[in-house]
Amino acid sequence: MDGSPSKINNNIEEDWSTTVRFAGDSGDGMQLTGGRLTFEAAITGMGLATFPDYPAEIRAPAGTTYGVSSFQVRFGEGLIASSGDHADILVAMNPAALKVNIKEVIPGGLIIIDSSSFSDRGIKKAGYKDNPLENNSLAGLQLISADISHLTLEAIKEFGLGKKDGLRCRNMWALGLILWLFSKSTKETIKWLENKFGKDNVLTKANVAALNAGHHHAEITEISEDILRKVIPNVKPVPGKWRAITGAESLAFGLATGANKAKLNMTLCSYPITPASPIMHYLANYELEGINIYQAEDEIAACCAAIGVSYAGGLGVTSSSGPGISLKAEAIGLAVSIELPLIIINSQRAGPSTGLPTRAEQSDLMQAVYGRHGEAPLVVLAPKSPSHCFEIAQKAILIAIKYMTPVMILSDAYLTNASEPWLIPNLSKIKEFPVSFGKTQENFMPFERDSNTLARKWVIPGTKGMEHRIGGLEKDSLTGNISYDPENHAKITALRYQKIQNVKKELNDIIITGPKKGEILIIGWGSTNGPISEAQNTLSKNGMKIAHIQLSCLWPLTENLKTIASQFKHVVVVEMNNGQLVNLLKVDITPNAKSITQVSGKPFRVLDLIAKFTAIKQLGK
Amino acid sequence: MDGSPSKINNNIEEDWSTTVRFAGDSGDGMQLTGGRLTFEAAITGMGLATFPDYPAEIRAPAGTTYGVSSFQVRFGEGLIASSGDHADILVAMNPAALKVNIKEVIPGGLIIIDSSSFSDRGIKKAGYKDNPLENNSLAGLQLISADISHLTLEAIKEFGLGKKDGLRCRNMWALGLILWLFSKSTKETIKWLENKFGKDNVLTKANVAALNAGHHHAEITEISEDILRKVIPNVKPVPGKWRAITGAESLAFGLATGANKAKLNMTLCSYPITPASPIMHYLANYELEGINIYQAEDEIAACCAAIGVSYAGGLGVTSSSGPGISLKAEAIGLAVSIELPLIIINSQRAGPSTGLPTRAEQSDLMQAVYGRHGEAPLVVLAPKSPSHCFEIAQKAILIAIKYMTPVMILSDAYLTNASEPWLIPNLSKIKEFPVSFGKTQENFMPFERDSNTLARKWVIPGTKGMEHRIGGLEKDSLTGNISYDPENHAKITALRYQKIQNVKKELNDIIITGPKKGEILIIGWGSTNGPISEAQNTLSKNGMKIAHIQLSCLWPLTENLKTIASQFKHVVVVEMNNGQLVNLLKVDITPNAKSITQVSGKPFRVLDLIAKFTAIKQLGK
Amino acid sequence: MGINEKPSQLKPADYASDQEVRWCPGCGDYAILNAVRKTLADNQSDTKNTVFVSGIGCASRLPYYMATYGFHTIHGRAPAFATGIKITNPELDVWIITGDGDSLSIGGNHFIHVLRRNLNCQILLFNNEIYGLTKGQASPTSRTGTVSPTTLNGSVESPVSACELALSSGATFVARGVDTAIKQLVPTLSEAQKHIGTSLVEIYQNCIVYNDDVFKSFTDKSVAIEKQIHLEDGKPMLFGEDNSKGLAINSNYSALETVDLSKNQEHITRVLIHDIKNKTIAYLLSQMDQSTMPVALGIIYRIKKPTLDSNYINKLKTHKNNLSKIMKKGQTWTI
Amino acid sequence: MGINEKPSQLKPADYASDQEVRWCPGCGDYAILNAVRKTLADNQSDTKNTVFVSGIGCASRLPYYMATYGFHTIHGRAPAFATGIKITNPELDVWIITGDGDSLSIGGNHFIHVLRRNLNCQILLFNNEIYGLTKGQASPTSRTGTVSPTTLNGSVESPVSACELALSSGATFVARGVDTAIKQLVPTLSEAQKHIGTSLVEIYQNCIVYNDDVFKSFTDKSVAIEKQIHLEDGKPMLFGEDNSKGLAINSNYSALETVDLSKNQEHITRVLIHDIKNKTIAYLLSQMDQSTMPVALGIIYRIKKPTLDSNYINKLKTHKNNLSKIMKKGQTWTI
Ligand SMILES: Cc1ncc(C[n+]2csc(CCOP(=O)(O)OP(=O)(O)O)c2C)c(N)n1
Ligand SMILES: Cc1ncc(C[n+]2csc(CCOP(=O)(O)OP(=O)(O)O)c2C)c(N)n1
Ligand code: SF4
Ligand code: SF4
Ligand SMILES: [Mg+2]
Ligand SMILES: [Mg+2]
Repeated sequence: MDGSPSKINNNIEEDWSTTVRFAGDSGDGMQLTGGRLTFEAAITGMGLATFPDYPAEIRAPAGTTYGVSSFQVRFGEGLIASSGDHADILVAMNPAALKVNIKEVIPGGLIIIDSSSFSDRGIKKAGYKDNPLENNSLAGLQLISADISHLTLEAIKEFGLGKKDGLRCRNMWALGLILWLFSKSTKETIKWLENKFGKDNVLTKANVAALNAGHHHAEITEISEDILRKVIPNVKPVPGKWRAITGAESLAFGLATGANKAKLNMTLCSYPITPASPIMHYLANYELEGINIYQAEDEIAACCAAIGVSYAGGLGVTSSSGPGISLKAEAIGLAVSIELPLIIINSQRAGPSTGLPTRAEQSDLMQAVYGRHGEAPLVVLAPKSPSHCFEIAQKAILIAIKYMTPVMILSDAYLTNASEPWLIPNLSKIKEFPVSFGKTQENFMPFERDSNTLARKWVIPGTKGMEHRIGGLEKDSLTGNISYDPENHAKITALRYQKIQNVKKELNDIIITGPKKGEILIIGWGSTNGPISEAQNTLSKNGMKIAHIQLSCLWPLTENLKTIASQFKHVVVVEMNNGQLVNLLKVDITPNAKSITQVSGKPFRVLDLIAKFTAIKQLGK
Repeated sequence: MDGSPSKINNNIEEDWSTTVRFAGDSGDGMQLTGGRLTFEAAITGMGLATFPDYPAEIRAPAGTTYGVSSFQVRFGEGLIASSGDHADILVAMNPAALKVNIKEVIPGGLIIIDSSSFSDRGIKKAGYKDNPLENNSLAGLQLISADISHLTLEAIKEFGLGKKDGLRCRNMWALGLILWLFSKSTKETIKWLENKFGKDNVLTKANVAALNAGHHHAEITEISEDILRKVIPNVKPVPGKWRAITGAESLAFGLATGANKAKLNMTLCSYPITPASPIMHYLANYELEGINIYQAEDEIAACCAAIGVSYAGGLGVTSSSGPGISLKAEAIGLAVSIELPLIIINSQRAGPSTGLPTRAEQSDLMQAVYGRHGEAPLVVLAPKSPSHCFEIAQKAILIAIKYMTPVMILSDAYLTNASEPWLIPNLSKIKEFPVSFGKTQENFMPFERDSNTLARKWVIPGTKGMEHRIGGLEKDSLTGNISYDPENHAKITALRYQKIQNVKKELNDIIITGPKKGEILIIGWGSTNGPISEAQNTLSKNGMKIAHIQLSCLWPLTENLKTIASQFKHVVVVEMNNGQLVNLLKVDITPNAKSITQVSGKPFRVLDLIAKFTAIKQLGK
Repeated sequence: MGINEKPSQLKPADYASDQEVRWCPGCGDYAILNAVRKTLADNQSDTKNTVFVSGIGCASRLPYYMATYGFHTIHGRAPAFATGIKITNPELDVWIITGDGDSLSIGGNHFIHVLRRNLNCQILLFNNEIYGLTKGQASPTSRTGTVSPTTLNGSVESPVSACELALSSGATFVARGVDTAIKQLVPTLSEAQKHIGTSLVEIYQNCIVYNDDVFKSFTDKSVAIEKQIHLEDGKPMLFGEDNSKGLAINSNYSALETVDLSKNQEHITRVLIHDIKNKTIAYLLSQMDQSTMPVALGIIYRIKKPTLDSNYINKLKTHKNNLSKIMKKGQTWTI
Repeated sequence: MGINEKPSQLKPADYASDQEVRWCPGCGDYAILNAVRKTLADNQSDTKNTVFVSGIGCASRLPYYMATYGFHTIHGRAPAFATGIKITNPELDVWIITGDGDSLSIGGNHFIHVLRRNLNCQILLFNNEIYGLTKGQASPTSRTGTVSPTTLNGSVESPVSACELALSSGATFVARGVDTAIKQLVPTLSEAQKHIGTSLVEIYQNCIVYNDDVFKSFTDKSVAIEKQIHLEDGKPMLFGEDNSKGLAINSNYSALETVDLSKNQEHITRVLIHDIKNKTIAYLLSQMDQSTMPVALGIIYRIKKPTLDSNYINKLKTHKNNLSKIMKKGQTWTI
């Protein structure tokens, strides 16, 4: 990680953007506060990206570094695809929050702290030897130190909340101050509070009072010019009704939409696991007719139940993360063998084994493609942003039913929780693709195939006269009866392979950003889209001939990638693992591809990517 | 499969060899009969290879094609590495056996049948429309048709066995005839029968009588010159004590030997599955002190128990086949993460899902290398013949304990059951490599590493003062305490990767047969060694500059392979899957490698390989 | 059956598929297959709405032999597949076919949970106390001392009782049959089919190859009458020649014991009346020691409880759901 | 503990590792951790021969907090790891730490089988009737009606009883404790540690975040005496203020019922004497309905049976085995 951020920063002309990070104890409401600021930026039509970061413990003791919860939001004009390498502003509600996050603040950045939390005890609990406010460790940074606790309690004393409840309003005080910094009024947030608690509720009143107090406090505080200029401008994107959406919500909506468009009942069969559970929680919460969830006893049962759902004529979906996906391997192999639709969602987390459950990584790609015994090909898709999850879920369903195949969607912990503005789609404008189940016919052959797709027919129990048997033993390539014939095995293995290759026909969507020919082609996949896009954007503006493809179908790989790649001097594959997609691409597509990887459980920093792309251009490595 | 066998056959000068196939009902004792002929060939010191083929059903009804059991043995001078593409002689005990196996017989070959089984009922049961002996379907073949049933019952009538038991001696009658064809006496088999049942047992007497009757019958039968010339010559290989060994036995012996040499107790923790179970059965049967088996409730528990064994200071081994290996994925990932020795044996079978349990395939290679979530590297080894299993098992143990890592051994259904002559090793000559467990020390760090291997220390419960905790959450790269630190995660991921790369130091054994430079380098792995070696041998003799490497370590891949490969015009990877090793090798080693694959659950035929290699040489494809 | 035929009255043979049955000659599975076909015929089950779901093992081959829908899945997981099927189409009549290894070794967890959830289906557990398909290793129901390729000196583990485990898992229907008493098995299967909830029927099945005669001590014709008790709800628990013996609870309630009525008619007062809803007695019936007591056959326990699938019926109605509205819930803004 | 120190008498604190304990403030796990440390101190367990093996979940973090050997494995599989450990070194004192989800949902199969095999170890099952670590979904022990992120309208499934399931799996030691009654829990754990075989101790544990007060109906100080019965082998089953109530079996043996001795002293004859070997009564004790009956705490059931690991002791002796001889068995030939 060479090249200090500020240096590079100065060389590059950028659109305006700013990054704010809220940090405090899990109980301090930082996620909520961050969400509010996100909304304020969103309604002005700005681009934005967020990065919520939760502690791994359910509820760590207050004031400890491992209990710190943070929420970063970056917004601005132009393309805002990543949540920002560094924070311009850090709100730290206690010493632990400062300690954990201080290294994320850019030189010259602003830090806002609650001075009352910097007691000896608080400082020690955070693992500081001495008071960081006094030992020069914040040199080069701007500091707003206010006794937020005291000021909040003062502001709300008339409402008679106890101290504990009263201090819960500190986050609104901080938000008030931040809103003022961005020249925003408190109006929208007051509306939201009234909506949330009820207009006359004492909680509403106290929170509003704290919010306004923070806002007023900012007016009387001396703040550097540099920060004051960060007025949120009004940029107008596509008109329509917008909302914020996380990847998990977007997948849930996408699945429900896809099932509706296919006219299928759908059941998500799952077993709780971080960070996959929210998809199940959202679907449970929506309570849509024809869209169900089933919490199984384990991941194996969940996958088998999902296959059962599809067997009976519903859309079976199963969702998990690393450990659970590993457990599903055998059942997924059966789904490949019996050729039924199945959607498998992997919200990838970091590390082998239990690893880092709350952190993102892209190290399950090879497993998705190859992680089953036997030749058992399936389709692997990857969404590149929270809103893209919505499209990918639908595409997965379309492919699964058209090709009678399992489709794996590779999401990750970052996509699951990150949110972005989303133009709420008009569902009636989305094309339907209703399934036609096999009907009663003479001479039915369960494994006869459509000559175009090579998919077999989906004939469900209840269909008269079509009674038949399927299973995981090798089967005759037409009748589906058990067959030990060597040639039949070779034939049906080839058919299963070719069927998945045929899915390439659905993949007319390799989108290349930038020139069609040039110095560097970056290939990424999944949640790295943000930082890659920004790095590419910046470097193009500086004159580099750099293009970018964020692959959304990782298996089968489209062949025209080879032609595209041949137009560039360097092909660079960027991913959050030890180099998995690059190894897939080196086979027959781009044998000389270079690889940029990071396996820290954290998203790439744009500046690191810029430095690395520049090095590749200059030094060829 | 172009090029008719006989045509190619005529062009090629070969060492003498012959292939005999016995086929009958499961109850006809064909495996035993084949085993006897194998032994007779073995004691003359010939090269040989066998191919037992069982029906998938436990006990199919008599006379059906799916109940046919067969045993093929090939023996001869010089290199006999494959069990033969085609049979020179087929013994078919009933019409079903004829029907299933007739296509395996070479033009001009000899067929021996029991005429009494060709009743209308028997013919119909086999699915023949009319009598194959009468409809010219055996044209171009030699036929010995004898009423074996009747002749056998006649020969043994004095011993008063019932008809059912009496007919059980038919196989000995057939064996007697075959022995005569090869100019062998019945002496050794009589000795063996006496040993088996006891000298005075009526079964011994009846079987001996049948054997001799078959032998005498042959004398009075007219047999073509062509077959009579197949006298078994006496070739003398390495002197010493020999026995026949199957891959499963060899693995069991190798494991036990390795554990002894490491001075470890060993427990094989497993769950029954075809074709892996024999390894467990053999180890159970040996009843060796310090070598145990544990039959778990499922494969997951088996793998976890094996890890528990290693945790407690034993050598944990787990063994399974496709479906079971898929289930173990999560637990294997934990073993990678906590860095304990573990041996995993995969006796590969054909197909995805349940597939073809009794057939061989090599389609679990990618799963072995990549089939877990996260970056979870381990070592993958593959034995190339039954006797090689013995070496590989020991090597796996050495690597597992030296590098504190799981090692996966990829065997297959063919290796498991096939047998070959084996010079019984002098165990005292094999070097010991005793484990040294970590001892009580100050400042113990559970994840401190040996600077050479990068292995951590193996410190087992019971060691005073060294109490420590391990687990699957990401851990500090020294203390092993839970660590959520991104840089630590990156660091320990790299260490785990590098540790496995270091295993290359153990792999000084890339054996290349043939020229170091030339037209074609064939790379194979596992049980394809036989047919590849023979094809290469034949083509070299015909002047082709063709070399062969049978890789026994599939992960990590040794880099000097690149240098070796660069000396050949074509690199051809041969494997029984859709092209897995070839894809691993195309990454940075041999990007232009060609691929020859077969996914029929059957071993390659030498003649097919010869044709394909020739085509590659001539047409470049 | 062809797609146009509509036999007025289906016979057992009408439930046979065109696939050749492939078990070892003499295997107990044949008799059970016939009982299943007969049961379907007795109840005139509709082949198109019937699904046989199985795991892996000899027993699990059964679906191939039925002219209904059939799904031969993976080892131990049939209940999980059945769950997916029933919550998608609760109308289907789902039969789970499983072996002792399939359901109680690798599949133990799914066995417990399907019973706990009371999915409306039948489980036929073919218990031959051995792994048949993989050539004879000891299973969780194998008796202590069983000699097998993995227990050469006799198994040291204690067997588990399928019925007892089912009861503790919350089963609502627990019954037992045996391959040699098909006349009694058919009505038991018929009741199982009619029960709303998970019906477990453990069927003792002789594996002629790997565990022959393991049930001989109570199936042999010469002893059957003394060593089997066929339970009937509301009837006294009598067995033996002329019903001369009865079952009673012992003094500290820890086990059942046999009372001999031929010696003392008055003991009849101690004989328990079979109360199909009494779980305690069900436990005691399923724990009876085969060496000293008769084997309890027929329906051991049956209660009513809501099923899992009934919860899904209402949720499966329509695709006109209010997704659009839900997407707009919460904070939105218009540009 | 450092490698040279040898405190003559270990205190509970000597069993604490240097890792900070990281459960939610107020979590019941803290009290149980203390009870475990106290038990080890009471029995002067040797830290070097003690191994805590756990699955995944809040409870399963416990091994990190003990100054013994510890192995935090994967979700649901701790019993399988423990089995490998014990058959390799039967001398080790192995404690399995697990949650209700860990042991009864994903780990149900291993739970059954470790009990069936009677591995000599302790299982402490922290039952908070919820998935804690994954933020509050219903678990197999959650009561019907439990509202959670996956059961928004209340769970429709019936909970399983850990003790009942354990009994049917062949458990040889079944006990129960609660995080609010540590004084009784410590001796129970101590007995569990001493028992030779698998000792299951189900410990009701309050999850203050996701299932707060779910056990309040019998743990609340005001009702504890009326709603808990602390069992003692050989003693009558009495509870309540002044031991004025007792447990008796009902007339058809289907359940236990409360008799009020304060109303009629003579009812004492109906009160059961706790016979720790009586499985029927153990079943009834573990099935008691919390809403109408007291909760049974202490040792419910205990019997002796051979352990799995004892079979391995003899086999673990030496490396001088006769492999060489075995290789030469059967047919060989010399050249
Ligand atoms: C995951 C997996 N593990 C193991 C096997 C091998 N296997 C097939 S059937 C079986 C057990 C058969 O026993 P049981 O369930 O009692 O049925 P039976 O053959 O006796 O009817 C086993 C271990 C498999 N097919 N899949
Ligand atoms: C294979 C796998 N599936 C799922 C998870 C996620 N997970 C972790 S703990 C847990 C359940 C926790 O519940 P419980 O066992 O009751 O323990 P508690 O947290 O309540 O103490 C789950 C589902 C996992 N880590 N691994
Ligand atoms: S092995 Fe046993 S259970 Fe299987 S088919 Fe043969 S007799 Fe039946
Ligand atoms: S979530 Fe519940 S069980 Fe877990 S630590 Fe917090 S209070 Fe304890
Ligand atoms: Mg069985
Ligand atoms: Mg819990």
